Amino acid sequence: MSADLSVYKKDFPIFSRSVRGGNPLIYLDSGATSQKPEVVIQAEADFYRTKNAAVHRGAHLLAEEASDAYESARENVARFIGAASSEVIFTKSATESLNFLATSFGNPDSGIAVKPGDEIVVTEMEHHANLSPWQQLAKRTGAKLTWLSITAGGRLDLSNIDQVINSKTKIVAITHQSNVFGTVVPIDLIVKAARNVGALVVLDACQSVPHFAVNVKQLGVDFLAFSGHKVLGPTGIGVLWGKSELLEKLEPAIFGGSMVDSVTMDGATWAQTPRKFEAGVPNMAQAVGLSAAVDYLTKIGMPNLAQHEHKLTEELLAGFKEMKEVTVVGPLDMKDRGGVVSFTVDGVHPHDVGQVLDQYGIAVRTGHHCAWPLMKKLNLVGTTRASFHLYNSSEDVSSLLKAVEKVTQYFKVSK
Amino acid sequence: MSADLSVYKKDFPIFSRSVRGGNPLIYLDSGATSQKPEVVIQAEADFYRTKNAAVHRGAHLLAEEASDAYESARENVARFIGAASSEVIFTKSATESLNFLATSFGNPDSGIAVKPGDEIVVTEMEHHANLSPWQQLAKRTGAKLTWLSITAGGRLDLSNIDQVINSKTKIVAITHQSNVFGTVVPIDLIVKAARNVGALVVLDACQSVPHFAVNVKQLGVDFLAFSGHKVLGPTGIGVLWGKSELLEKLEPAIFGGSMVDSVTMDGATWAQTPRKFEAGVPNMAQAVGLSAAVDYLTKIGMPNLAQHEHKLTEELLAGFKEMKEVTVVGPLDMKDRGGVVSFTVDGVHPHDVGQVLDQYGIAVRTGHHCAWPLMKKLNLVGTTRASFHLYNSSEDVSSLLKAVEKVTQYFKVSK
Amino acid sequence: MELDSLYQEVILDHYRTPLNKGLSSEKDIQVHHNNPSCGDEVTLNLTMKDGFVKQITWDGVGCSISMASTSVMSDLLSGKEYQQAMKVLEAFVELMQSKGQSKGDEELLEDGVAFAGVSKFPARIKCALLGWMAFKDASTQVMA
Amino acid sequence: MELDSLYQEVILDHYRTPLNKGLSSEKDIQVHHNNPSCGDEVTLNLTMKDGFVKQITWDGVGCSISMASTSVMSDLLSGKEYQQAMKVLEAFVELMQSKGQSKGDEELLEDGVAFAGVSKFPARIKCALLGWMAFKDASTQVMA
Ligand SMILES: Cc1ncc(COP(=O)(O)O)c(C=O)c1O
Ligand SMILES: Cc1ncc(COP(=O)(O)O)c(C=O)c1O
Repeated sequence: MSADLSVYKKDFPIFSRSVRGGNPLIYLDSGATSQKPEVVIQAEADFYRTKNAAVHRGAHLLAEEASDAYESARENVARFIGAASSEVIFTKSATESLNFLATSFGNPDSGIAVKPGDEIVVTEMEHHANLSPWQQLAKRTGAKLTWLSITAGGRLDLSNIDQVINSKTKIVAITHQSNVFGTVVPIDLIVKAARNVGALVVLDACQSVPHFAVNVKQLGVDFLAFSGHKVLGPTGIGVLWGKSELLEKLEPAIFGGSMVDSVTMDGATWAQTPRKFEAGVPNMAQAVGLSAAVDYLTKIGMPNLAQHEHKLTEELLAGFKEMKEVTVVGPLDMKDRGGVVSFTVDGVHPHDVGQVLDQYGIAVRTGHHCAWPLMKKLNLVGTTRASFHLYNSSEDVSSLLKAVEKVTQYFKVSK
Repeated sequence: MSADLSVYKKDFPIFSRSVRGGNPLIYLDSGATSQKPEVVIQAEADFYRTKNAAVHRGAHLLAEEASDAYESARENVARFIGAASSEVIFTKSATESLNFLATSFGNPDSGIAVKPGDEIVVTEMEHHANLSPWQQLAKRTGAKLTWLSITAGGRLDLSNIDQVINSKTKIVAITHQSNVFGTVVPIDLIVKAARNVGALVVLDACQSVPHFAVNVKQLGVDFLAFSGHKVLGPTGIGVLWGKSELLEKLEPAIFGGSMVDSVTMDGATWAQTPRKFEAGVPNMAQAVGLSAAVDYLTKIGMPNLAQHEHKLTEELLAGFKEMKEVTVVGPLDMKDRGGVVSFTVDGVHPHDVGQVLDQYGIAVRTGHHCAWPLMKKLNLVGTTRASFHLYNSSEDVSSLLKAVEKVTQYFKVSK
Repeated sequence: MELDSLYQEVILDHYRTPLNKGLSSEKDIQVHHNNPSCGDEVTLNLTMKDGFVKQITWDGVGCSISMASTSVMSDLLSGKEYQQAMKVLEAFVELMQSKGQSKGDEELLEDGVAFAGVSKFPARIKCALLGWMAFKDASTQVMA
Repeated sequence: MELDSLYQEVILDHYRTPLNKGLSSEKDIQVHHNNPSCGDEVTLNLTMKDGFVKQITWDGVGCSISMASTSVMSDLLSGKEYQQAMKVLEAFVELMQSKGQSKGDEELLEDGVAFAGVSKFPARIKCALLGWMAFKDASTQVMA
């Protein structure tokens, strides 16, 4: 039996509004962004109301309190992913986290820099945020971008892993859970293959950290990125985690105040990690909001959340199995799979599917999900994607199944 | 007579708290970050409570409303600085805005790229955020960084402007108002010199946009950057404005979702400006908060605000003139000067000055103000800086003057 | 239901049985437009003659709105004088921007007025305009 | 006043009349430490002999807390056996982290206990530690 999490829905003020057609909101788009509990909204507001000041700079009490709030947020977020707080860098988003890495690896002054002839490995199911930065890095440095393929069942094809991850491989950048398929990638095998050849592993944890317990030490990866807004936290904040001995070797990606050790007109030296990666007055209120979000999730318990989403996913897959017009894109079983379900409806374009669902108050994502290469590989113009979080329930699943039935009726689909 | 703005102080919830020694808060550190009116805090919170969704992506009503809120914020902020909304890019901070430019100019694929032998001109009074990125760009590209000096009076030395801004000059990156001296720079002369040699002008407007009316068209500059958190807005948001024909020529600085036109495993093409510079799910709530901040300022009237700060600055300078232990660093008269006053107290280190002021509830900034090269030039270890905004009053000035008097007594300074 | 104002029967008909779909072998110009946020794509072949639109053929993948609208456009503008085609196009764009306040000029837009309901769904306006913008691009290039 | 707990008379005395200020010509090692957030700087010359701290001299610019603390440190650690000096250093660091809860071990820290009040002002702790960290760095290098 999974824990009953329905009591938590009331913590999210957005569910008190109604949407199209006067319907209550059924939010199945948490893969894009999650909703926020009131405690997170209040944490941000309280920062502004009671201790707003520029951190690390002022001699006054507010600046002290702001610095303390910001650094406590860092410690708290670090604890949430099993990291040391000096290894946690606050960025604006996972996109920025991944770009920071690609930029730093591209700087010849970095202690670990990508060189011509090096290989950077991604997969065919990466989000653009974990593909484009590496494409650009390869282009800038003369390195080669290669990738692991996917199987027809929406899993990673590991049959040629030892060819793809080879002695030329410098970096393996890979998603933890696919934002299209929901597939959870066997990171242990990836780490093993990378270690064998001395390559570094960068994990895009955007779709994992919000949904199940993630511990950087246990995973054994070298870097990890995720976004605050998908983990019940504010927009405008992301995390980049890296092993400190590696972060120390990287040049910063952006430059400005609060990240220097000394500056002259001719040059500068950098402060220590994590400070050297946080140029400028940081996103303080958002860090404090993110900290409140991970507190909230910790209270609920990540294993409970994972179980809850597992159950809903199972129900949805079972329901879709009964509908001959619906094809699920991605794993059909529950092994190594999270609460993201992509599907197509015969003869109806995803955009039209989404529109009909919207009419019933159901919010889903439609399109290529920022994974165009994957869509092309699958020969699809896009999919409709339902994704879960804590505030969803079995009723949401039934409502979705019923509404998809209406879609097929509305567009007079018959198979 | 300047308008009485004291009625607005109650809009800022932070002033209902007390600080060290049970004193009311006298906040004179707006140069570092400004306080936030409740309308701004509520705008961010309301976004989360009523329309939070990933912009530009979903087919559902929430996504529509979120996109509308985000794009309306862009239009509103554009209007505030006299720009077209397609020319306004939301970043995380002014620091990021300036780094974006330096990165894009450093990309050889950009239509306007910096090349070996080109010169980049800054000034001796830049904030690190408008110095380090250009130092790095020069280093990466083989360009040369040169600079305009400052005079003993804390003004820009324009005597050799035609030598410094010469036919090799590609970019002139300059502050609009010094965050140390309060000096307002004669941008018209800079623009003229740059135009004569075909150079581009990048304006660091961090200390101007929050304090007086700034119109990009009237200034005639090519790019402009400022931070949300200094303009009564949220943390975690900044603005980069650029002329659209120039922005179109620049390669983006970071890569990911929502900024592409198409993507394959081998490469990608970009969406149009401003989208191509906004990779990832953006800082939506912060954009909405910033929009509320500029609405609030517009209601008050930027000329009223400027006049108000002018009066307070005048009072403070007059008060300091009477104190023989105090030396004002920067212009002593009110010509082309804003509400930032740096000063030193004979025999007392700025950090100690700040500590005593803090005891009286007065928050100031002490140290090098992220302008180390300037401090070295001035042979100072740092200064104490008082800076004003809307919520300050003549009483705050008197309190400061009285407390500085106490400083000299406490440390038994005599001249 | 509100949905019916979006998916008029005319639209669904054009979607199921599109006109002028399939690219002609001859053409003055070919353009390719897409909508990066949803992935809809249209390739359009245009032939102009003596200032008249002689032939529009197209191919594409996309939602019902984008495909039906391209079908309607190709039918409506074929045979029209360039200036007149532009006038129709402007009327269609205006209709799309009307936020549900306009019914559209049936004389000018014919089947195009079926898209009036789209203007109430901001996310779909770009779908409805995809083929029209491709035509605008192509014809402007030919006439330049 | 709360301020007096920070600026003890002992501290102001050391600030006005610092001990061992002025760099010696002879040294085993010289280190330079700074505090980027406030700009305080210390250069420290260290001579060790037979496992004892023979001489500490220094120069620097900074606030009263950082200068006085460096003065106290240089006086206190000179002549001490390395392990004993480290013990004193640890006791001082502990005092700084005590958030106003400790008065410090006067036998070990002597004038150093005057800095107990600093521990209530988080922004100043780094100032008080600047010289001590410079010594730690220098002595660790010499003993390595
Ligand atoms: C003149 C000037 N430029 C740039 C900045 C950097 O702004 P931010 O730290 O918000 O990115 C500041 C403020 O710290 C500033 O005062
Ligand atoms: C797998 C994955 N990676 C990266 C991202 C990028 O995250 P953000 O847009 O918050 O930077 C997302 C979400 O959009 C994602 O799902």
